[in-house]
Amino acid sequence: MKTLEHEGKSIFSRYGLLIPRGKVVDNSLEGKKVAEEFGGEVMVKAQVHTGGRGKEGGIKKASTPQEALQWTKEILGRKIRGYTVNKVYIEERVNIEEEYYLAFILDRSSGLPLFIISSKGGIDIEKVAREEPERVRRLKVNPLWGIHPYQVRREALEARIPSSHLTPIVSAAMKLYEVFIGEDALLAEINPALLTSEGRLVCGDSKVELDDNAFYRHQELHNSLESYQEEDPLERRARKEGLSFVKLKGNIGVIGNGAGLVMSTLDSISREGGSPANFLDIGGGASADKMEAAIDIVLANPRVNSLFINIFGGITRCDEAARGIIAAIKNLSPQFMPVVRLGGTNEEEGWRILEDSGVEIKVCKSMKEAVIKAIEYKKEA
Amino acid sequence: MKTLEHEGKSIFSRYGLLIPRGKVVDNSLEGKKVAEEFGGEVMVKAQVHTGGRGKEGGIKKASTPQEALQWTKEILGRKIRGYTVNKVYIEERVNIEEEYYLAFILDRSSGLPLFIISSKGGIDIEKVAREEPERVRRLKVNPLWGIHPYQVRREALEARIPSSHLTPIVSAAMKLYEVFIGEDALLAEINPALLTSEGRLVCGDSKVELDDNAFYRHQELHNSLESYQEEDPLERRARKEGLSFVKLKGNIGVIGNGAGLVMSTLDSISREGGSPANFLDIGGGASADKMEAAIDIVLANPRVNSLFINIFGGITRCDEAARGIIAAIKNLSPQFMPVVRLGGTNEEEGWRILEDSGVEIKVCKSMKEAVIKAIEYKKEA
Amino acid sequence: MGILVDRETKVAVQGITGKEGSYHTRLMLQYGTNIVAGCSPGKGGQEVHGVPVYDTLEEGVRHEKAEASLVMVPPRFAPDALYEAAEAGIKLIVCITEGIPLLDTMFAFQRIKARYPDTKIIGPNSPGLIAPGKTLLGIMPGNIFKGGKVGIISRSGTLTYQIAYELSHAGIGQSTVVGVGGDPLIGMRFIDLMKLFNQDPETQALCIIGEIGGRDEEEAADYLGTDFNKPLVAYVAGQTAPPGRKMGHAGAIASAGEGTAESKSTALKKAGAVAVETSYQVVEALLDVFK
Amino acid sequence: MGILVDRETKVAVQGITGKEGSYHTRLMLQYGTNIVAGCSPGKGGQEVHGVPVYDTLEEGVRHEKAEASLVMVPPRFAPDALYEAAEAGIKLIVCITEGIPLLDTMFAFQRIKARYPDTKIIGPNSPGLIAPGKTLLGIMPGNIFKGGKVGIISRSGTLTYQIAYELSHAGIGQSTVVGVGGDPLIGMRFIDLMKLFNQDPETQALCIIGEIGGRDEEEAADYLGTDFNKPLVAYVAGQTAPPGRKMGHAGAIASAGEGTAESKSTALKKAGAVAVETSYQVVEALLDVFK
Repeated sequence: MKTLEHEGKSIFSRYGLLIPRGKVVDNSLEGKKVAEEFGGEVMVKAQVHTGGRGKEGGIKKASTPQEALQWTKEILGRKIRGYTVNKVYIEERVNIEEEYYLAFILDRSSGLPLFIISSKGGIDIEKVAREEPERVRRLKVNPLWGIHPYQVRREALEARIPSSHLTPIVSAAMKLYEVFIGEDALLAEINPALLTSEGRLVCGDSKVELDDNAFYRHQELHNSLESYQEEDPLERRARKEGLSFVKLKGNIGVIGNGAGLVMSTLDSISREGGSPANFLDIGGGASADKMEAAIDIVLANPRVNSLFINIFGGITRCDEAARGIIAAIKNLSPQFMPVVRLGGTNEEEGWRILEDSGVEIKVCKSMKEAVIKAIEYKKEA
Repeated sequence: MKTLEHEGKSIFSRYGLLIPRGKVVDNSLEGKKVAEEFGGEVMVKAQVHTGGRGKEGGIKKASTPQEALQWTKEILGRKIRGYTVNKVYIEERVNIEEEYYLAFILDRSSGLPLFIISSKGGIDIEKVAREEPERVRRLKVNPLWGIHPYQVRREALEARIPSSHLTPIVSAAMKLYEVFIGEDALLAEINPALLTSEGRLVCGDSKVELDDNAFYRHQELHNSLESYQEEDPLERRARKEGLSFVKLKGNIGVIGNGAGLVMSTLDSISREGGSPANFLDIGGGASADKMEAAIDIVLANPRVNSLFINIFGGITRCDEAARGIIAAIKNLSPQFMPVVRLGGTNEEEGWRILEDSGVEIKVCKSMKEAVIKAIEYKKEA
Repeated sequence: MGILVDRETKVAVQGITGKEGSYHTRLMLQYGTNIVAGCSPGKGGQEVHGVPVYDTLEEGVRHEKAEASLVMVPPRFAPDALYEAAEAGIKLIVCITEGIPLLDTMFAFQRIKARYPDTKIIGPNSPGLIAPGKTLLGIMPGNIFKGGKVGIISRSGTLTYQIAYELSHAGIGQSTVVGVGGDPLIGMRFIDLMKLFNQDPETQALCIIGEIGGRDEEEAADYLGTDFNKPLVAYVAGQTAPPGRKMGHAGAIASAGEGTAESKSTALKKAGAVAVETSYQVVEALLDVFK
Repeated sequence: MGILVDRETKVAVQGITGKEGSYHTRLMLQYGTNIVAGCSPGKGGQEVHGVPVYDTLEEGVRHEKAEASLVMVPPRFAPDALYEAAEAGIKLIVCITEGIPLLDTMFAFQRIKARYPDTKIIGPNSPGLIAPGKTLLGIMPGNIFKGGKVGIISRSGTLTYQIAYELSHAGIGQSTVVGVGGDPLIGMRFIDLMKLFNQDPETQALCIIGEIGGRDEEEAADYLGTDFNKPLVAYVAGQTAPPGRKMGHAGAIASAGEGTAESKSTALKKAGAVAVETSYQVVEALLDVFK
């Protein structure tokens, strides 16, 4: 789960990292009021779950409260990379001397927290790494050893940060590691990390990704985050039903059991010339209830004009799966004929049950055949 | 620094350990009021920095608010092992099924946290270890591995705690380790750890010792603790002056530089038939200011009728030390002749300065001679 | 024997009295797995399908000589189960549990590696492993597998069953099938298992079922180009997955520009693997290998 | 050479630009210590009494080949200095700093032991060590020591100087004098150093200056009873210290019934040491040894 800028900053602040004063507003008058409170010179920043806000006009400097009002008005309601701006963060401006980069990320390959530091912040770190690799340093942290100031100093100096800036950089990096560990983060990034003319290190932006699996340890925080409210409504519903659902751009609705199986179904549809409308993994069991919720969610997408259910019967046998599918389809009576492919344990009984049910279903035995049928059987738009 | 029962319990509670409801009171009317609030049946417990309160009448059961009033009145003002009771803790009673013991202590020999668990709580753990060793288990915790539920379960079962009680015991032990690490404790003990008839584990008492060196990490907590107010006033003053001072029972005031040197001075005095009034280490430097504060504190003890200053000149030379001693003695003009022994770097110049000063001082060259003189030179009481 | 396990391997089930633990213990016993002990705190002295239950795993190891363990406890108890197994002397831990916080997994792996470097862990979020006809440690449907000469290493569950089923029907049996787990951090990885399959005389060809995300397939390709000397067929699922979206389980997520199905397939092809584009081409490719 | 160090030992000072660091660097240089580098973050490129200063110790080791280091930084920076020294490859770390939180020391010791098992640490809260006439690593007053054949291991500072001074005056020189540190948790302990003195041909007798608290003296007694083969004179300070009270520094505290001066003296006597009751008897006892 990714946080918004102001949410990440509020987490940072709890760990003693310095952040500029800031307030979230949802209307321009309030934007003006906050700007007045902060002395007029502020940043006006769209709060959306995507990067590249600056390029898309989502971050503006205001020199007066009136300007803050204008920018707030202009940014609110805007769409940035598909995300509607409902909230704007008004933040006091700081005197920037240098922009650095600090982050901890959980590195899959090594299985360790990776510390990244750069003497060039404010832009995409991958770009810096490509263009000026000598200004970026990466350190795999052995969590049993911990990270200590000497390591941060060494990496900072290697990344060409002047030694006079070490003290605030070290202090911020140590606190950022505490955020990373303490909040079960997968990513905790300060970019830019602003070194002010007063010699303090202030977080110019925040990027935090939290581990959903650790939700139970941070319930209060997770519940306070705005992010859940902003997902696609179908994805939100799917999450509530315990289904794993990702909307795609095509028209063939896909349901299957097992992430790999569903992904391979999408691959096959594409390869045979079709276009999947979604990824939906119902997980183990394939009960009638879950199947019904799944079909309902898939069909709620207006682009969907074909339905492909692909179930492999392992421990849950195909005959059980077949009964679940029939019950679900009877309840929902979709407007076009679903293509169902069953394979695995008790598949023949499964086929028989589907065929004898009286429900309109195209039953397929092989995956390839099923994929081709699902592409053919789409309802005429 | 050791905490009072209610202070330790409040720390425990912050980490999610269960404690009975309780309130500190300093008068009997309030004691009654709190007892009423808790439904009448309460414990009345003296809050003093010493163990063995129960045996000394410092812990009483009250069955009515009136009884709580009486006990509060009786306990307040009482002296328990030299400590005056200024505050009493009124605590609700719980339904006790079993009394266990849980503690983490920093073990000097191994340099590791030591987990101690016993199926017999409520009495001195050393006594249990002597009399029923099979009911006490000790586990050295490797802090890089951490302590995990399986270890607590294993030790609890080995200590003969029934497996039906494992869940609350494990949970409490894990939290107690968090207290130990999180608060820089040298000792965190729950004795008795009460298993209630509802199957919960509640802390019956608390014993916490915090590391003074880690003060800077826990300033808010340390400042809130009552303990500092209850030391001997001279010891309190010494601490403020940065002197290391321990009051003893004799009459010869002792000042020296270096803990080992002062301890050996006390040893020598005892061996030669005298009785030291205190331990006082002025540390390095031996400046006139520090020396003056030291002499002032030592002489403030009315039992003192002899003063022995024992300085070894190392990096701080004896001549410097001699000048400091003279300045201090001139300012304070003690009523009896101080015995000063100087040794080490520039000792001869030091002796000359002392002897030429015009101040009444008995200057000794060897430690043995000085000790004997200090015993002889005591003012007639 | 299969790699890692055989008919005689003595298995303990951690969390045996739970719903899942008890259910799959029954299925594994039916398959022939030599389950010698289970553990469940507070349940010591009971039996589950005839398997003795202990309060601690250590007792199970002491009394029943368990060598391998299956972790089937809820996510918040799973790290403890891993630590307990490692300290008890278990040499192969198969962690079925899904949903363990990643930092818990990270710390557990690092601590166990430092203190018990010989302990092997499969998973978390693994369906387990099977040596068909010999033993099953996990939640795989045993009946669809068939003994034979193809090794399978997979990041997926159902897709592996699907492919194994098709192979069995086509007459191609499996030596050992291992689900490495769908989490971003896992114990034994493709490359670790490839080394074992490389030395396994029963395995004559290897099938890798990959997914978007991570670098396991790329590592496998590197190893394939150097030391691995058996035919390898690979399928990487998720060619159509949008970057940055998690596909079903935590590990299946491709960051912009890296960890995509295409880059993985390309790396494997370059290293000499037959990389196919759909799951049903795996059978054809393996039939080709054995032609 | 002395134990652990000799005239050639290349020393780095961590915290060389601080008041204490700079002052004692001067004194050590005067004594003849081979100080090759100092470090102090943000001060790289400066010099202190002619010693080059680096931002990181690692540079000091790389450029100047420092083998031993002295930690002279404030308590809250000291753990970092220990970690840095260990990772930089320093083999002997002498920690002068007093007042380090004990859990910081505990974690630092455990981590360094796990990762750099050959790194030796003296202290914290140690006055350092001296091989008289050869080298001095610490804050001891060099002038009072004299080269010779008695090794000294002590938990005290000034008392050690006192005793060494008396020995020097009595014509008994010292081979190496080590202050193990006054904290409850210390790196090298009596027993570790006794092993080195046992093998040191220059050392013909050993003097142990103990204190109340802990079990170091008892351990020393155990070792003395088995493998140690040189005459040993011991004085344990604090016979009159009330139990439970801290005498001056953190380590000098006897719990009720254990760690008292009496029990320690008795243990040492039983194991064959000459245990004396006052510091001034140490000289007599050693004169006896060499009679």
